[in-house]
Amino acid sequence: MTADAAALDILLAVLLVFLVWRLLTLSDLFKATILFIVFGLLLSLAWVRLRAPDVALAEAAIGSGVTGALVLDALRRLGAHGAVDEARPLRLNLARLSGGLLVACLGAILLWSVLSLPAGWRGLSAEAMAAMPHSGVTNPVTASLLNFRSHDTLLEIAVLMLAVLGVWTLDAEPKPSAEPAGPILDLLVRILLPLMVVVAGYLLWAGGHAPGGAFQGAAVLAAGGILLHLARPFYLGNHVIIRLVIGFGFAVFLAIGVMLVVGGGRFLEFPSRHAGTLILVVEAAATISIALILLALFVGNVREGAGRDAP
Amino acid sequence: MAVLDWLSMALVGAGTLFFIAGSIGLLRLPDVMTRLHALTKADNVGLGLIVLGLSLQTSGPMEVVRLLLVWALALLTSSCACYLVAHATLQARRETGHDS
Amino acid sequence: MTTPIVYASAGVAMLCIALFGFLTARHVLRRILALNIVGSGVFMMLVALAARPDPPDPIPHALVMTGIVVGVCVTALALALLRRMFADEGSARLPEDREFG
Amino acid sequence: MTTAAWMEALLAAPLAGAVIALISGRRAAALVGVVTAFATAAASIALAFAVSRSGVLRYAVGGWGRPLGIDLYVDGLAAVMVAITGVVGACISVCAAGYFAPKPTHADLPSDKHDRAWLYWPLWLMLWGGMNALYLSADLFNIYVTQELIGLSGIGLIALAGGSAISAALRYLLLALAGSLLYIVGVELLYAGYATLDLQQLRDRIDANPSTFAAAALMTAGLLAKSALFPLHFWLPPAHGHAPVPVSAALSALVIKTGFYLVVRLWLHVLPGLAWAHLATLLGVLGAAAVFWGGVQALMQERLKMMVAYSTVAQVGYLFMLFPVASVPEALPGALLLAASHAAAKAALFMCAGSVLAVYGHDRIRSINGIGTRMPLTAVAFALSGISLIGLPPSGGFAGKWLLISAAFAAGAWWWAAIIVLGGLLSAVYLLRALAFAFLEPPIAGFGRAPWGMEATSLVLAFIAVGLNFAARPLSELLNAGAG
Repeated sequence: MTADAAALDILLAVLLVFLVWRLLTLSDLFKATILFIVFGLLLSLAWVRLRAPDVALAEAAIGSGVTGALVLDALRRLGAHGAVDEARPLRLNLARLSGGLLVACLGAILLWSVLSLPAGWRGLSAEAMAAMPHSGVTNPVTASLLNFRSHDTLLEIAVLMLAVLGVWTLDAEPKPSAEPAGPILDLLVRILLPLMVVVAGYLLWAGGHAPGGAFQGAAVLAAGGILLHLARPFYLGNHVIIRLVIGFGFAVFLAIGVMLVVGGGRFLEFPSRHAGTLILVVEAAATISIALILLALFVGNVREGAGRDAP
Repeated sequence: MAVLDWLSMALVGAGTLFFIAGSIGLLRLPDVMTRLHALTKADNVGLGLIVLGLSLQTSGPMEVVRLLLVWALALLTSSCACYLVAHATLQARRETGHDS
Repeated sequence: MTTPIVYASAGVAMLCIALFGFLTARHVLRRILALNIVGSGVFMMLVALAARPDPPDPIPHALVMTGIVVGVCVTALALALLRRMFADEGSARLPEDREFG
Repeated sequence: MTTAAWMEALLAAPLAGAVIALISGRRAAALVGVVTAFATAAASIALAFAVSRSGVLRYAVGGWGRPLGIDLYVDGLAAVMVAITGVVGACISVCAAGYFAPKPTHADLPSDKHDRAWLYWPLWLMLWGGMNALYLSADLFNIYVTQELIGLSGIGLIALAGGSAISAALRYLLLALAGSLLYIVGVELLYAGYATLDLQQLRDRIDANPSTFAAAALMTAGLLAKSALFPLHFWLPPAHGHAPVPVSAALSALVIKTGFYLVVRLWLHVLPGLAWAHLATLLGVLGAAAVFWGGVQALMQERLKMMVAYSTVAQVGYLFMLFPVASVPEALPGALLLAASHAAAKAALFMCAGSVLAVYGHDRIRSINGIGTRMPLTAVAFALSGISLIGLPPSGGFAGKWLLISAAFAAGAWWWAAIIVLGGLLSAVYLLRALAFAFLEPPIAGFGRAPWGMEATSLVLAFIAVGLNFAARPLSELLNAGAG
């Protein structure tokens, strides 16, 4: 590796750690949140440097993008009073010292384990590469997510559904007083939204052979929805159509898994010949569901006319 | 070829300067509206210069088209975001009577 | 070979600072941010691990992507609960953290 | 059907039920939920029989097999946990069908919540599916995902109660998330060390180095937080005390056991090669502290539901006293029997508290006069499950404690036995205190009608808790069928 690349790595690493320290010590939570979003974007740069472009896309779209939007929206709803944090975080006192020592010990052990790892560490890359021809796709990360470890991904989509169900169990929130934005934004949205749908479709399709996939595509789609929501606020509620779309991806995934059992195979055992098609079907269904789920998480449990005023 | 290299280096360098100016503006300017100026104007021009500089280094016209697409998309999204931020600020001003 | 070590060490540092931040912070929003960063630290260690062999080991990438998505879900639910608690009780801290500054 | 088929059913049925309940919405969710519950419970019992007949089974989901893919693995231990979940889960579902009915009948569930009450069913079935997936998983990271599934559905369920349950849910969420992250750090260290996530392969490859110790310690710490072992129990009483009754029952009876199960799995099956005697003693000491702290706190509670919740803190302590004596063969069946009878008895007690709430409109221990004559079924259920929790014969609690005590003597450590006996006395004091108000004081007039579904279910569960007295031998046989 060249020296300037090493310099870039070290600079990025130091910057990331510095951002973490700053955002945890700033007393203004709004600034801390902005730093958190910047942190997420720089993190995707780090993933690229670590040759993990799929993770970089997921981080930029979901980790920093959707999470950042969610945190900012929460801050807005808490209002100026709620965003004040008079505590002095990270300030050391006697009670915190023991926790600090414990964390320092943990850090030392983790650092030791990082440094003591043998140089020829291989992990499961050889096994994964050997299995790739039977996986139905050519992108190893997609193969891992939707074939080798499809059980994880099935449960992960269930976790996404659960988050929405959890939000629905809460009392409806007061309706934020957002007036629809003007004609310029409408025009921009009208251009951007179809583009975002195209990009989401491309990411979904590309996932089979290049960085991309259902989660990244869904995040872009959800971002389009959030944009629309910002331009013209709407409320989702939990009507049957919304519930159907939210459950659709999981239902398709689970049904395919069970169908394979009925057909004489094992649970989620995609036959080598049809694996590519099945993965694409699962991903397409999941993309639609995940996009609506992320949008529902952002919109929250606000119902027209049902909002209760905060005290 | 060397002239092209120098030219693209100069363009990318100029673009980077715009980014730096924009970032400084974001940090130093007093309120949301002026910061928006710094951010969107500088970033759009900066990105445009970088795209120009990079397109001198491409191997075919398709790559130039792609780079220009990136720039066009960034222009669209940043104007969209700028409009949203400005709108929210105006609304907050109307509600609370002062800039947040 | 140094790139993974640099980032893995940064991951450890991020994890430790954020874990300490989680233990000391009182505002629930900051605690949520801190836990998100702890997660990023762990994920960074995992992805740095995956970058050691060539081609990179895809399994940790898959784990991290699962972790990122699960993290968003938990964050979203936590924020919704926080907003509800703030609307009901007028404080963004857990009841036991409300007495002192 | 074969063991593999029952495993597939146990994974797919609750998850499918959950998504169908979600889509079908308010009208049919309860019906879907109860049908799924009985199907899943039947499959759980069938799995236990299948395992006792044909032994352990490893099942490669997706056909890839470890280390690349995810394996399921069922042995006696997993089958026992799934069976406990199945039986108690079915009873909780019956109770919930009445509790979350469209008509507002319960004081602790405000009437404006009733248009959302159906959300209980998808959440509860997901929780159940998550627990099954956790018990049957042989993959460290898959276990993390199942834990998140359990955690998120549990939080949604607690939040159904609204009000002060919201901050309890938030505290639980932050703690569960922190616990999960510690667990993931451990997983990362183990993957770095051994390039596998499979429990069996880890067991074969493990060697004692600092990084493995750190991984084990981190994972254990995360799991202890989730299983509410003293001093990490602080989140439990508010969360379990404020949740709706069927949710409290499910969380206290079943969800707490997932953390305990994983600690057992980790230390007894994956890492027996490590020298961990000191850690085992530490776990035992924390367990003993939990027994006393939980008992004293339960004694000081004013509300019945909070008392029952603090009793869970104490009962978790008994389970962890398994570890110092784990080398004795009776210890594990003893702890599992204790876990099973606690699951049944604790679910029954929460339902008793729920019945009292429904009839009296409150659950203040001092003012529940005359339950004995007003609600005889509930009073009997309360007394029977109390017998099991105290550990009086004949009951599952007695049989379990008996096995643990004899294991303690066999290990030459009589003091653990003494703590178990003293803890039983303590629980006798707080349970009898509540019963005294229920039986001795004259009945007062007025108030509502007893929900018969909840009363009947609590009685069934209490009889199960007592009947587990005779389960020691089949349990040991099932565990041995799994010892492959």
